[in-house]
Amino acid sequence: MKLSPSQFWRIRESQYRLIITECGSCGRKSVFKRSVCPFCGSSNVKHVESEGFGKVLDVTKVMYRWNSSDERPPLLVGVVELDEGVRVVGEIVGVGDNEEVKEGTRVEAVLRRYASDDPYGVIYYGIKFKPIKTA
Amino acid sequence: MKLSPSQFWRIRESQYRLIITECGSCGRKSVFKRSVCPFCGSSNVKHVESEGFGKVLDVTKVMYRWNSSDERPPLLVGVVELDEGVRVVGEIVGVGDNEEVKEGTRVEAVLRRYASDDPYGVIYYGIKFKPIKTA
Amino acid sequence: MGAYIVSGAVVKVDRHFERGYRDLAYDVVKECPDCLDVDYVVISSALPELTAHQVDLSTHIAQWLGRRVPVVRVESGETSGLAAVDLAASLVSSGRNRRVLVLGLEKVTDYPTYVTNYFYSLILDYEFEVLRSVSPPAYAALVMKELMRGGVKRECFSSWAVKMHENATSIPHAMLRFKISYDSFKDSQVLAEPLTLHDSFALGDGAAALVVSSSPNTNASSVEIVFSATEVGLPAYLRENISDLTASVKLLKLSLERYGLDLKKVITELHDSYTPYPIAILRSLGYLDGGCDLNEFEYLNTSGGLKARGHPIGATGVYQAYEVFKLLTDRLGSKTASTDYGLVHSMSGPDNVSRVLILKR
Amino acid sequence: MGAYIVSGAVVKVDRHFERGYRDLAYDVVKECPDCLDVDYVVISSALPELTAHQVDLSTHIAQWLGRRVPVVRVESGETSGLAAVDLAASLVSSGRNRRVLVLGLEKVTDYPTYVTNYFYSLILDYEFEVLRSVSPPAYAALVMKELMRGGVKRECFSSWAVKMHENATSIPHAMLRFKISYDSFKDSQVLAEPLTLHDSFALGDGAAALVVSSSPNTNASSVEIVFSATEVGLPAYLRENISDLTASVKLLKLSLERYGLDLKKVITELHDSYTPYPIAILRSLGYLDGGCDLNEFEYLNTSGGLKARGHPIGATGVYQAYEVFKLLTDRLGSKTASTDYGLVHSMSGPDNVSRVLILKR
Ligand SMILES: [Zn+2]
Ligand SMILES: [Zn+2]
Repeated sequence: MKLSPSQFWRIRESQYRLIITECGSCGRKSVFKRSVCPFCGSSNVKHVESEGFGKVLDVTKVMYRWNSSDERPPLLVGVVELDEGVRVVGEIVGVGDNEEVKEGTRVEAVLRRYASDDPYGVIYYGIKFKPIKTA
Repeated sequence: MKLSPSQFWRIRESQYRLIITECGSCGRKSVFKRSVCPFCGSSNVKHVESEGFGKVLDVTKVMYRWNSSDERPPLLVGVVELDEGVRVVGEIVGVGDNEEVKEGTRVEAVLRRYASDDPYGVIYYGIKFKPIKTA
Repeated sequence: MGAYIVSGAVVKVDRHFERGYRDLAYDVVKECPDCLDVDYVVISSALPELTAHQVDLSTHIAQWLGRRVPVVRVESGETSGLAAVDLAASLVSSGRNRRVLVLGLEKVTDYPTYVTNYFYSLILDYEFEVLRSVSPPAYAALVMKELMRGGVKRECFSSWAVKMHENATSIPHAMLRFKISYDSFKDSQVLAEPLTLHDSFALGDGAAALVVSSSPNTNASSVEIVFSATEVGLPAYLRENISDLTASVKLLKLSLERYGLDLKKVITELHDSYTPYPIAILRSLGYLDGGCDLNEFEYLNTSGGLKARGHPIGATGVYQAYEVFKLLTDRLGSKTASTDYGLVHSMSGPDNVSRVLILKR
Repeated sequence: MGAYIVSGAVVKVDRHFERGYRDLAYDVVKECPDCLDVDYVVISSALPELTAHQVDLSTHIAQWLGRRVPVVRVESGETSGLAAVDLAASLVSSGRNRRVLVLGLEKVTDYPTYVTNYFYSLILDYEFEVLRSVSPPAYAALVMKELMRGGVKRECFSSWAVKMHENATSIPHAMLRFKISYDSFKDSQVLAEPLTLHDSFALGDGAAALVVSSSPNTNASSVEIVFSATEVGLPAYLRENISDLTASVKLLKLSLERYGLDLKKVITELHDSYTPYPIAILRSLGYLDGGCDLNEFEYLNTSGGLKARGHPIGATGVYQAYEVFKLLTDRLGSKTASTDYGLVHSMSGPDNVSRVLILKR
């Protein structure tokens, strides 16, 4: 499957930054830049940017190959709760051999490679999460 | 889009040879190896092979690029009526610079390249039609 | 129980670079507040897997719009839109649903033209047509040639294109709102001889919404779906004459006869992906045999058709139904009509499948 | 007017290397002569554009079968099959159609596993989940971990897998007709820790046919569709608890309450793409809180479920409905049942959308 630069470009703000949609109707917050609140369907929303810090709610190590990208297993995928109280799903990277990522691990948002078509193709970047060293 | 060798393999008989489906119910014939008569829906069919000769019913020169194959325009696409009285659609190749293909031109079936994924990919072959030189 | 179109909206057919499937869905329902007061949503879309890598588009659209209402996606190539309207009519007629939103969505301008052309060509039979280098314009060209052998002049096809562009000038949501000249085909890119770009539909992104209800509006602003039918045609290469679009002709003939309608008087939207198709259909129905005077038809493709309003593949049928609905109940752009019936015709490829809808005010 | 399932057939879920979409369609209707005595065909299929390069599959299938009858394709990811049954029920209830064929078709074994895995992953949100490396097993693993934190033992998920394989041994059309041991997960390939292949559905090609009619058969061999409902869930990452499959649970709860049914007694086919999902659902419904004794349930996934009968994505819902129909009216393989109601549950991804059907004999 070929990627589409224009498709990625349209969602660039939600991929390059951690945008939070705040609902003026139900008061709930959701990740990504949305026109409508996913909880209540209201269009009365505004957008703010997350500071980019949070903690891992849960994580799994994906061990099988499920696409043709150069990124091969294993990779860590988890749900992160941002300090703003919003949840987001994504990859967790930069974990050393002797480190463990688990429930509660503090993480920060970093920009990393998502995908590319081929050696000469466009490379897509977006948000992933990296454990914050506490040493 | 990647081609699927197994998909092509399943229809190999209809691509490598000109199979005709004859209906025992309505008596009509149709091109390709079919389980069901496309005219009347009967499964009472048998398959024979065409001798591979026929005449062009009509032809058009396709001048625009509509896929990513290495085959670029122009190419000739037409409906051929086989001598067995069956019609089939396909590409007409092997036409010299000073030759003209038109309604009534006699053609014969030849095996030519259909498509390939990439320089190292599988190449698919199938039936195309070539004018019969009458000189 | 009956089925009525009671509300609707469309976005301009265009190259909406900044809008994807979900944005287009948002844009169109924003224009139609009561489009979200429904108990079922049928999304028609032909290409989201190919152009946007998305399976189960309908669920993701519902989630994006923050709706929990039952939703499904319907696809049947270029006829996806009318197929969705047909199902919506049954959904409300069954008594199981009160109001159904039909949402036609298509995003087709994200790739170079030859890639989109390839996706579009997959409406044909991949194994027996596409692999053999047969594409939709090739069939349209063969139909055109057969018609020309039968006496139709080149100018007849051009007059269709000219008329469509002219019609589109008064339609705000049309993609190509400018006039073209009768001989513009001479300088137009040849797709497949003798068919040129001048004879081809305009490909654009689109979103169209219609509410189908089990009861009419209390004011006059609704139309009844009195007839909806589908017919599958023979593969084009198996036909006696490739220009016999028998499925379309059969359905249209039946429609006109059953309701005593005259195509010259009734609001009609014909599927004109390529100019030879409406010309072939009109001739088979007994029109245009003395020439090619399209002005005989009072309300034929008022929208500008696929040619000029544009053709957002899986959404087009919903646009057509919306346009007829608007003409019957109010106005379409600056156009009005004084007739009680409207006819919508859709087909995929060279009449592989055809669908017809009759609306009555 | 009512809606009744009056006839049906399935082919074995398997790697049918020699059969494509049209061959599978032919195979299944051949087993069901009155499946072609219909006035409408609804084809459910989730992946034909991706696995077979085919748009407008339904028209090409109708042409291949030599039928001119109205036809359309319905898609909603893994729930496509039940979505098609739901629409068929409305098509006949509306009085517009007498008999509707629902034809579930999927061809998924033409590519290396990682390619098919990728196509399948597109049931998730491509832009916000797939591009972020989130795949269906990752969500299933996160659900499993949350359940384990809540006290569910690893063996509970295994017992589901064991039970499904055991059930499938008596089902001729099941893909995996062999027993597995409780601790087979220990040697099973890890998909996403702690989820293993042992916890995952079997992916196979499939074709299933059902005739939905506006009137029952005169003999006892038909069932009534008494309830059919759909609910869209929140994206998984937005949920308070990822193991709360609220759309599924809501629909199942409503079904059980409205018809006074007990899941321990009623014929039920639950969507068990991954073992954590049925376990999560059963627990939310108030079952299994004292442990994990699946033998409490008399007719739970008699077919072997997606786990062992197999999961031909867009066809699966039609298989499930067929199986419940057979159990209610006759027998399924060597299994019989003595109860009047049957329940079918389908969902796509981690409860992105859920559908439930209740059949009554
Ligand atoms: Zn809200
Ligand atoms: Zn026959």
